[in-house]
Amino acid sequence: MTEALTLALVGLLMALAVWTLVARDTFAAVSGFVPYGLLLTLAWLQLRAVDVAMTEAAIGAGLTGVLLIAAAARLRPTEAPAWAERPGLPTRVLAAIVSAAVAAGIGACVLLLPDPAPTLAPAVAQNIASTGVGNPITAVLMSFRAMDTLLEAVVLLLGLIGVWSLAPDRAWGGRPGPAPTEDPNSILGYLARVLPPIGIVVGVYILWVGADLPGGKFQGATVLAAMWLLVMMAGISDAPAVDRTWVRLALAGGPAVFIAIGLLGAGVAGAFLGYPEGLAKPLIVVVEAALLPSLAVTLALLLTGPPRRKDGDT
Amino acid sequence: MTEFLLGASAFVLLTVAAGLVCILRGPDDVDRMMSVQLFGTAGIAALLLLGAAIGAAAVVDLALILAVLAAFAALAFVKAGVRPGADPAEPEDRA
Amino acid sequence: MNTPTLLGLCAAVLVGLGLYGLIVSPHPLRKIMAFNVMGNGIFLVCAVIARRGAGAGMGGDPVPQALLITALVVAFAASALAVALVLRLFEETGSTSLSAQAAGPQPAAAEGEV
Amino acid sequence: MKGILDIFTIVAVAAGAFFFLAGTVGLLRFPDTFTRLHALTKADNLGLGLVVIGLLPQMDGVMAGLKLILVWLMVLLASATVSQIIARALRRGGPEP
Repeated sequence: MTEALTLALVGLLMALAVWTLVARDTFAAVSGFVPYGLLLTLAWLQLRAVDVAMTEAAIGAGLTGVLLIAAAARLRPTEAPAWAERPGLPTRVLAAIVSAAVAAGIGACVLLLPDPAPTLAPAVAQNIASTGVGNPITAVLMSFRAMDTLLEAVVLLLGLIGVWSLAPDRAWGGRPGPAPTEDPNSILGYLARVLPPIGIVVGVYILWVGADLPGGKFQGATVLAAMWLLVMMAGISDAPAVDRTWVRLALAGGPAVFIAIGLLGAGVAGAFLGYPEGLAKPLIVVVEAALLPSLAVTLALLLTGPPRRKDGDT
Repeated sequence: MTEFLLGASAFVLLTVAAGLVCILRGPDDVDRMMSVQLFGTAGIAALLLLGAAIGAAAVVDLALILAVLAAFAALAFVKAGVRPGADPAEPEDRA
Repeated sequence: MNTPTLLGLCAAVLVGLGLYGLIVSPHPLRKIMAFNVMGNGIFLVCAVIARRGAGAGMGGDPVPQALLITALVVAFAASALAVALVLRLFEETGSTSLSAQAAGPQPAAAEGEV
Repeated sequence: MKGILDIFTIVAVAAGAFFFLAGTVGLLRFPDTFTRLHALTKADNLGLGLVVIGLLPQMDGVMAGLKLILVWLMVLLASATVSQIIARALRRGGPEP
């Protein structure tokens, strides 16, 4: 039965991937992309990667869909001219041959993977006690490979700076997105008042259980970001101007705490991002708690895009 | 029991996905959106069934994330100006 | 054929499909979507490798799984940046054409500020 | 006891799966968007609800069961809101309710 479910997943994943590529209307293609993310979530679960499934559920099925939907709506007038530029048949055939060759190469690699598979699971199991956390993924993210996680937080921040730097001069330092037009007392406003309290509890809970069970700061932060976006979509609160001090502090706070604790480790434990004996768990909790709001604000502002208006603009 | 839960998961997934694939081709954006919404619910059901079958207790938390975000994509569609019968050449300026 | 192998082969096909779409799609937004499909395929290969490394009471090797989480988040940030670039190109020129000589119709709705 | 609970799970989950089938058939066969909306909410409310009720005996612990019910309630909230918004968008042009 497990194979039947996998086969169903594989078939549907391929069908939706083809659909997102061949659909003539970009909106139609994007409507395929949201369920595609949900199918991937199931695929991660089938591969017993529950933490990854949670991240995919929050980001792939949630935020990416919203990002693409909004962009597709803005870019609708450009679709017809783009279709006219479709490459000719020889290019397409050549591209198909190259792509098929690449796919065949990867497929061959998958079939020829070494047996028994190399694994670091026993090494993680041996050393996890030193971190004090129970979830091996969190132990890897926050202790064994903490540098990757720090760099990732910084990359997100750099991505946001990249997005902001696309602002027109006139709107520099202003508020992202169009001014809210939605009536705050509509049905959407109702949802945006009822759901966020629950969503915030869920987000913090996901961070909290992440110490011992699947979950963690990225998944929790994405849920929090989505709740904030919902409030903005409903017109209850406007997006903040990006030059506000609290925005800057919220963005930089998490990575700054992470780096500070890393430097502390360099002094006390003899290695950058090393944790002193016995203090690993509390320090990991502090870093995760500091990263949660920073990641949430970064993800939400990445989605709202570059500043487009100053206060006082019409 | 495990076999039944896996079978039920595959059944729910395939049923709703078959509908999805049919409707994605259709001309109307609203129908596409409703089909995506239905698939979101069915995906949560399939996920819960699969999680119960493989004994992954954390799948409830995973479903919780999906449930919190369940309305998100559909709301983005409406905000982006998907209107029934709206002329695609006239995009709403509210993306 | 077992579940990891099946999903691994699916991943290979997804990479191929994504690559094809990336080359052939003329619209930059579709290229971003194709790139995401390709990225998902690569992530899926990593997850298959992680699953094969199951042991020590874990369902998969936790190191590649942890790196996959960072990969997913970074892929989202990259997509957001790419989408912002395309939207800015559209506001600036009224077209999203990537070819040098093409000049799309002037936009009616775009608020281009030069 | 275990056997009775397992039978309960099988019956409830099968009924839930049936409602998902019904929702899909409705979405494909009903003539206009309002009736299709009607089909959609059957699957959301009853399909997922029955699956959740069926899985309750399989959960370990009261907490997991409560979270499972919370999942259903939040999907209900989401689908109710989305249905309202779709219906209002459809009515646009006519008098606003």
